Amino acid sequence: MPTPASPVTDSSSNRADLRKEHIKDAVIRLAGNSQDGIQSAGAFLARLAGRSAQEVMTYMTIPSTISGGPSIFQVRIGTGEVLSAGDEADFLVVFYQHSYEEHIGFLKEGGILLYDSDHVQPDTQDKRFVYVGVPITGLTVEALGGTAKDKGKNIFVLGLIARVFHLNTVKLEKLIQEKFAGKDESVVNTALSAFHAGYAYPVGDVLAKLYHFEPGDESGPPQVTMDGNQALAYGLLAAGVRYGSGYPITPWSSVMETLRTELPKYGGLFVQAEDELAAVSMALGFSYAGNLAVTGSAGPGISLKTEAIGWASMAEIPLLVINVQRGGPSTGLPTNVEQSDLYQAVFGGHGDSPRVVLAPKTVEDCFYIALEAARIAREFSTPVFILSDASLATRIEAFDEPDLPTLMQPSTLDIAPRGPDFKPYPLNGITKHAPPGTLLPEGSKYPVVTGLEHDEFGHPTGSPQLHVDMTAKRRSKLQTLATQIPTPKVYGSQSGDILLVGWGSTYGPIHEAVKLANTEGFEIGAVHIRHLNPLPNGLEHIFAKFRRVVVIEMNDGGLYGYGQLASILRARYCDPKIESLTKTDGLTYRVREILNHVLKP
Amino acid sequence: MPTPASPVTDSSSNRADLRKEHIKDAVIRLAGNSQDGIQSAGAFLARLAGRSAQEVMTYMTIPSTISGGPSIFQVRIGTGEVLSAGDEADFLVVFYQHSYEEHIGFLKEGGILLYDSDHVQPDTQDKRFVYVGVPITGLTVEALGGTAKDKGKNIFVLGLIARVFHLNTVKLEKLIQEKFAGKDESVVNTALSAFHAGYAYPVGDVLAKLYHFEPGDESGPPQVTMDGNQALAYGLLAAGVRYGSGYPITPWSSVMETLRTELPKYGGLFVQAEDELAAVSMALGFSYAGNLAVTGSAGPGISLKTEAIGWASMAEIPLLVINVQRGGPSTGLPTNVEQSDLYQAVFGGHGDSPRVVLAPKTVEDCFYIALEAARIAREFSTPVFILSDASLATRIEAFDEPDLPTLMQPSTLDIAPRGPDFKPYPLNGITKHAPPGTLLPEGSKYPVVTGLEHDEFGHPTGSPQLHVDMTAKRRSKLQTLATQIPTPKVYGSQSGDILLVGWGSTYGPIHEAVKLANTEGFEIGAVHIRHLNPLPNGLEHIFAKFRRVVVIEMNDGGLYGYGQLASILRARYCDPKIESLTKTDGLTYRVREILNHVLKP
Amino acid sequence: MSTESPAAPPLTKKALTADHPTWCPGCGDFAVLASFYKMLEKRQLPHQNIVTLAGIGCSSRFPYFVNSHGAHFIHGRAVPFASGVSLSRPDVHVFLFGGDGDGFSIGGNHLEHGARKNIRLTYVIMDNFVYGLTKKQTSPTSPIGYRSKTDPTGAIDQPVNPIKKLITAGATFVARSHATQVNHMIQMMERAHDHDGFSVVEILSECVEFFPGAFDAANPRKNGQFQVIEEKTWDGSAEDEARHDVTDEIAAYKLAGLPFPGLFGVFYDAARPTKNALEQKWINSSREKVRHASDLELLQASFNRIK
Amino acid sequence: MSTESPAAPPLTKKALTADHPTWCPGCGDFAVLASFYKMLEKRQLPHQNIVTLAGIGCSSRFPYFVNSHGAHFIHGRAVPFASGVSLSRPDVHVFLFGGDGDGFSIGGNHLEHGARKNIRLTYVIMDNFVYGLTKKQTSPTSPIGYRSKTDPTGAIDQPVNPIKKLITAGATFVARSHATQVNHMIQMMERAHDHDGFSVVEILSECVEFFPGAFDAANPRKNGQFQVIEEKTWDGSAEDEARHDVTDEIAAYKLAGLPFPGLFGVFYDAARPTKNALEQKWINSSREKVRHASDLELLQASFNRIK
Ligand SMILES: Cc1ncc(C[n+]2csc(CCOP(=O)(O)OP(=O)(O)O)c2C)c(N)n1
Ligand SMILES: Cc1ncc(C[n+]2csc(CCOP(=O)(O)OP(=O)(O)O)c2C)c(N)n1
Ligand code: SF4
Ligand code: SF4
Ligand SMILES: [Mg+2]
Ligand SMILES: [Mg+2]
Repeated sequence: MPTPASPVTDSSSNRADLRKEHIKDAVIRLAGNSQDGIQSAGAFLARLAGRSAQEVMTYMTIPSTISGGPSIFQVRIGTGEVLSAGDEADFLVVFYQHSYEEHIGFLKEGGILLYDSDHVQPDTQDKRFVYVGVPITGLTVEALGGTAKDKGKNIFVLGLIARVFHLNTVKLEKLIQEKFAGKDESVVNTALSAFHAGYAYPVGDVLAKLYHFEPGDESGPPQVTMDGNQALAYGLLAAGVRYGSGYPITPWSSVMETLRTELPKYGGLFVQAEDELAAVSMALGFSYAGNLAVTGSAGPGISLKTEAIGWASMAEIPLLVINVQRGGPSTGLPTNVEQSDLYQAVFGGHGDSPRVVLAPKTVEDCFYIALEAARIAREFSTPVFILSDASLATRIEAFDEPDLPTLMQPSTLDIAPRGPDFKPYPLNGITKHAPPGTLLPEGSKYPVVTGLEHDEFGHPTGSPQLHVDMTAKRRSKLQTLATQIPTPKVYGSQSGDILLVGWGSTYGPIHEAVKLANTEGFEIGAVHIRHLNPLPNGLEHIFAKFRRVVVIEMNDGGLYGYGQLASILRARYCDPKIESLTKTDGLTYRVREILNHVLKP
Repeated sequence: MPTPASPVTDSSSNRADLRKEHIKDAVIRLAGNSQDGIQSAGAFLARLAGRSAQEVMTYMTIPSTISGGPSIFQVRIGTGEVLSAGDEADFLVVFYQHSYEEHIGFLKEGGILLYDSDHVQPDTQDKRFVYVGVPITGLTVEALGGTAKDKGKNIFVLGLIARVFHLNTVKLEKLIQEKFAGKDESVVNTALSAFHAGYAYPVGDVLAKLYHFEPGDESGPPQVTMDGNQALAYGLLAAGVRYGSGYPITPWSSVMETLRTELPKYGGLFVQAEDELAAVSMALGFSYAGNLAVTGSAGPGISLKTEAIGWASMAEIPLLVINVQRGGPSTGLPTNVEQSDLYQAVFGGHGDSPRVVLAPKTVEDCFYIALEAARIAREFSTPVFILSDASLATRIEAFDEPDLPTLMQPSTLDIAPRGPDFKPYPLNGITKHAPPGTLLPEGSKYPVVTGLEHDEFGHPTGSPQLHVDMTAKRRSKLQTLATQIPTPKVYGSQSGDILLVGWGSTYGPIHEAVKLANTEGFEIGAVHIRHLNPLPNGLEHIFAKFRRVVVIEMNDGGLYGYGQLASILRARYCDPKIESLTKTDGLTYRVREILNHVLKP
Repeated sequence: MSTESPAAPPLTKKALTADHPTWCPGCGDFAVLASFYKMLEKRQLPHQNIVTLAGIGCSSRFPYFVNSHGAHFIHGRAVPFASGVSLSRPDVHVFLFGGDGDGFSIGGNHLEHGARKNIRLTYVIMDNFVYGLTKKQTSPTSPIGYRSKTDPTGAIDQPVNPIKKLITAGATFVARSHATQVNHMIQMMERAHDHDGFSVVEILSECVEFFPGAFDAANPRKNGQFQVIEEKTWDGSAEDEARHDVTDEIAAYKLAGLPFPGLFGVFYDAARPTKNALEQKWINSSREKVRHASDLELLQASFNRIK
Repeated sequence: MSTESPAAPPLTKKALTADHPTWCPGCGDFAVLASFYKMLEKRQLPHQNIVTLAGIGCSSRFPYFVNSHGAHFIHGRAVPFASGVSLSRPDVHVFLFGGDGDGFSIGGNHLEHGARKNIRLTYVIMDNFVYGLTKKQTSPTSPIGYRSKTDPTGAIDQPVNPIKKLITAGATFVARSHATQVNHMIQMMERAHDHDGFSVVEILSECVEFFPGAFDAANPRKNGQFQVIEEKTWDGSAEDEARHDVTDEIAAYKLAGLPFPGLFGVFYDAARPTKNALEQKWINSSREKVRHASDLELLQASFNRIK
């Protein structure tokens, strides 16, 4: 068995001038302070890639101070598949000395350091890198006139980068114009002059070689570029979800802000409630009224919604619950990523209250999983969790524009009269809620939905047999759902040494790791689980094909050494070969981290 | 392998007159309406047994209507071990026709039916039983004079029973006097006349034979008689817990009512808060202030406490959380028993928030587990759950009086000054909270405890390494605790065919089942798990000794066919022989149910 | 959007009656239920568009006893639940029922924000000054000195003044009645239902089991006094001067401060745009801005902006 | 029970200063912090007996910036947490800090019940009319028309009136100040701390990031008017007639109704037994009833009753 590839491309012989001019893939990191607008500069690059049939993935950090403070924005652009934001940078732009010191270690050997020579003095003795100093601050002020101060640095740097990578300036200028459309004329012009100043800078004099991206295949469908929270919101709109209620919390807020702003255009409504208890209750009021509704939050708020979600399970009222996970427990690490809310989503309710739990694997999947979640909630009249996370919420990806005409779901309210045999809680079938306004035949009993145990008509009961039957009714509909979930496909080796099992946003690094390891001859495959409760059937057959099964997740190994999904799989399959790779540093997995662990002899 | 004993003692030859006069054990069920005071009549029998060095266990049902409605009180008295309230009654008292019809099926063949001939007409053609009709209502009214109406029937029946079983009337009269002490003189007299009237009734004329209990061994320590909620409250008092806050909910309320009433005598305080969120927050305020506090509820309220309990894990502030479990989910079955909140107790928090979870096995154990929970909370500065349930809460047992002088814990507030090296969150040790009032050396930083991730001094941090280390710190203290928990002893066969694993109130029926099966030659043993998180170490060695491991619990088998503890054990040990026996009928296990399942060929 | 069918049969007490109440014999809530039936009979609303909602408590079991669409929600959260129904279904009539614990203790904040936002619904609070369903604990309206299982020597906390709380919170219709005064209850419920906004009727409803006689002071049959607020008729007469102006917040607040048993009737009744209307206004203007585009067109346009 | 050591060094600003605030430059909360330091310096409380508590929000980060015992609790639940500290520790001085969202939105019910029970503590609410930490959503005090991320076309819900809410709830000391008026803030905090009961100071504190200029109308330096309430001096003088009687609930309620920016100073200041005192009274009488028996004797006696 070959030894693992050292992810660090070795040898000091490797120098920028040896790099080939035509590249398929580049990782660019901008490091400065959050005021510097590096996010928007990075966003332009991402949007450009989206418009150029290239794949793109971004990564950013938010300072823990309330405003200002160091922050980075990283963008990886690839002609061909981009699965992660990259383990190391090909091109690092630093605005300040602290940015340089903090991030130089992330620059790949032979990588290019572009620094603001007005603020930064790099250690040019370190021969591993190529140094390009540009008086960014000064030149920007010059270009824009003193008034603008050094605002516009970000766009100036965008110009520089456009030059270095021969980016499509026409498309970029268009993006800049669109971005500031509606704003004062002068704003657009200032931005454009900053961009041109950067682009005009003779960087060629200091950089031996400039780069070309191999062109993407523009024949395919157009791409849309957005972050995971936008994708969730748009997915809900496509799913015909027209009502919701929530309360602000990082990193969930932007989902509710988008819905609050967009829904009125669709004749719908999203309400900011006084707290999460009110939010989930109001959402249930919407759903009870016949309008499938969404609520969401991050860990602290989801904890507060626990009781009401239990009511939804018991009363069998559909509901969508979005948890954009962050570091926990308690207030925890509000701006870091973690996958430590899986247990709560699956087991958090008191009593036997089974819940459907789904997790999107990419920004694109955020859109599609919202559609699926709504379908399941409607069909099975039950609460459905979507477990996203801080990394998906804040990162930008470009993906093929969804085919809306075929995907859009209606939002119609069904209050068609019910027949004389209507029962709110039939034991021989799945509950189909009859909202207020539904006419029943004269003399029949209108339904009262309830959180008390009940008979088929919703009357409270203490009958032992009915509690047995109703508990089974609420559980077995999830078992029925399980039979409809396709067994996930295996990526990479279909059998052999190691199977990597992932869920949620670890999809990218895991699959890139498999890809890399396969090229090096390792027999590694991966399955990604989007349906966490109920689990898809048939996983045991996949596990059987591999010698080791390693479940990879961003949470703690817990008391007995197994992560949250790993434990759930072990409980179901009792297969001792199920191992666990976990971490709790609040950062996304690097490809290297995964390979180093699973391939270590 | 012998076939299971049919629990129903067969043959119609078995008749009351064949019964022996001297009995070790009797199950007496009183069936009427909740207004009839059968609970207090039953309670007198329980107290008497307690004072007679006998074991006793009661069982009662509460009607789901708000007041009134059918209800029963069952008392099992034994000279020697009493593990459950009994699968069938030796002696059934029915006040109304509906009581007769509802409960005759519970009477053992050859059992005695005592009925109020003023209200009940039994089918005396059914020769399986012995019929004793007494005009209870009429005679009571006679005895007490019209005014008292039929109030006092319960005490009249108590007299009858005293006669039938040759109970100690002196002790009973004393109990009656104590019960009504402080009340108006006439109340005591009325009660006593009702008792004497019942005792004087010539029941010997209609009953071939009267019974004697074999005397209990009075040489032992005196017994105390109480229900599980009292035992919890007294345990907390013994543990030096002097503060708490809660909100009413069935079946938790009586714990808080007892503490609210008792604590002021101890100089402490229990506050009824406006809701469960306030209750847990106030309890944490007490604990933060240096006074270990208790809060509690049933499922719905515990769900509401989830977020704040997560803060306790993160801020490392000790807290006692009592969950008196009832049928779920949601409002569920407020007056029925279930063990379906284990998942929530262990996994309910968002983020990686490990919690200690204990469950008492008997009423007596409610007292001792409260002591242990407080010790753990103090030593490990972390939230500790006690999972009791509705059956323990409402049933009465007599047990050896605890040796208070050796058990009582101090409630002293520790605000002794701390040294210059004080850290609220040391990485190399367990957090020892310094409450307000604690003096620190001049110039040192006073601690701010927090729900944000933090460094050793409590400063908020986004440092990846610190989150890794602090997550491990919060988890590893539970792993340390695990090493202190003794591996539970095996009851019955030490190895062989079947190991029954139980937790909480199923202790009695499981152990009685093992006892019975062992006498019939089956190789069955049982372990009972009081520490559910962390689990005791060493269980794997016990499991290894048996062919089958059957985990018995009162909750649903869930999506994959395994109960909540069963799943936790399977996840940890990945031992496929761990099976699950569950039920969700809201009733306690009968010995027969267990044996029928585990012994079925 | 109303689904009222022309051929609908008349709404009778019989048609409205459902399960027999599980309340204790003599509980004040029976009369509240009877008054609600009567009010519906008078109003003849489309049967299928009546919805009765509640939290948890004895009083909150109300929906089971009315044959209409209904929901028995969780403790203290019925106001936001009802708000969801009201805001998304202008065609249904939302009636909410609950107790003092459900409404003023655990549910106090939701009550307040619902009132502030003036969400259109009618909320009947059966105030018995005690927690009934959980068998006699102190409630936020229990008077000082009341002996309960959680205040064995008598309650010590100053109780909530429900009417003051409601007025301050922003409820636009605030009335008070007594479960022994059926006609008065019917009147109050009618006016509450007719009011376009967050309308609340607090009804003193005796818990015969745990707080018997609590409201005798206002019960003529127990030789108490049932004193009704005299409302201004604006007839310019001299005596009208002395009468209460239900649109005067300060005056209403003052009246609410009178010692127990206080006054009954309408304390406050003012017009203020409902959240229902304000959100609808925004929805309408948004729909116009997008020229009533179809859902597909709208989402497509959003995508086009991020291509 | 006070652990004040005689040799305690004087309490200086330096001794009270902890981490450098993470607030945005120019945030109004800096001045509130400075005023709090000053107030403590004037009061010279035993350092180890000062406790600063908070929920979640920009303003709620306060405890990190004060070198004293402190706790950063969860969002909206700081009042009951602080109540636990206050009720069990008569020797410590409980100072609570938070924002408008923390206090009036998610925490609104706890605020109210804490006030009703009159729990002894001092609560400073930094009201910036917005959710700061979560970056500009509408708060319960945001004025109608305010454009936030959750009200892109302007807020439509009627805001809470904090002073009215506090008075109605039963807070026994209610004052209002402005973050640009340091001396006034110090005064208000001193009087709040001296008050034996639930004392609240609402301070208009500008969020320069998300609601700049919100309070200029009351900022002389932005040619606004900082109008202070004139309190009765009871000197019997004619002009005193016109002054405000801080014990008059109705008058205070009226004053609170004045249009924005309204008045500043003490609206209400009344004496009512605290829950601390009432519970202590019960504890004392209970201790006497049991003749100050030891814990062991007490529990033993309970057991003897159930033998
Ligand atoms: C979250 C939660 N907490 C507590 C309870 C228990 N509980 C049920 S009703 C009730 C209060 C009842 O009082 P009130 O609202 O005044 O109604 P009443 O019974 O007096 O009519 C309580 C505390 C519950 N069901 N759910
Ligand atoms: C349970 C919960 N819900 C939501 C949040 C997110 N959150 C943090 S602070 C805050 C509101 C801040 O507003 P305010 O209280 O006015 O304080 P400010 O930042 O304006 O000073 C919110 C919604 C949280 N931390 N916890
Ligand atoms: S307990 Fe009181 S409130 Fe409840 S039903 Fe009985 S009388 Fe009515
Ligand atoms: S966001 Fe606003 S409130 Fe928060 S620190 Fe900045 S200026 Fe202050
Ligand atoms: Mg009540
Ligand atoms: Mg604010």
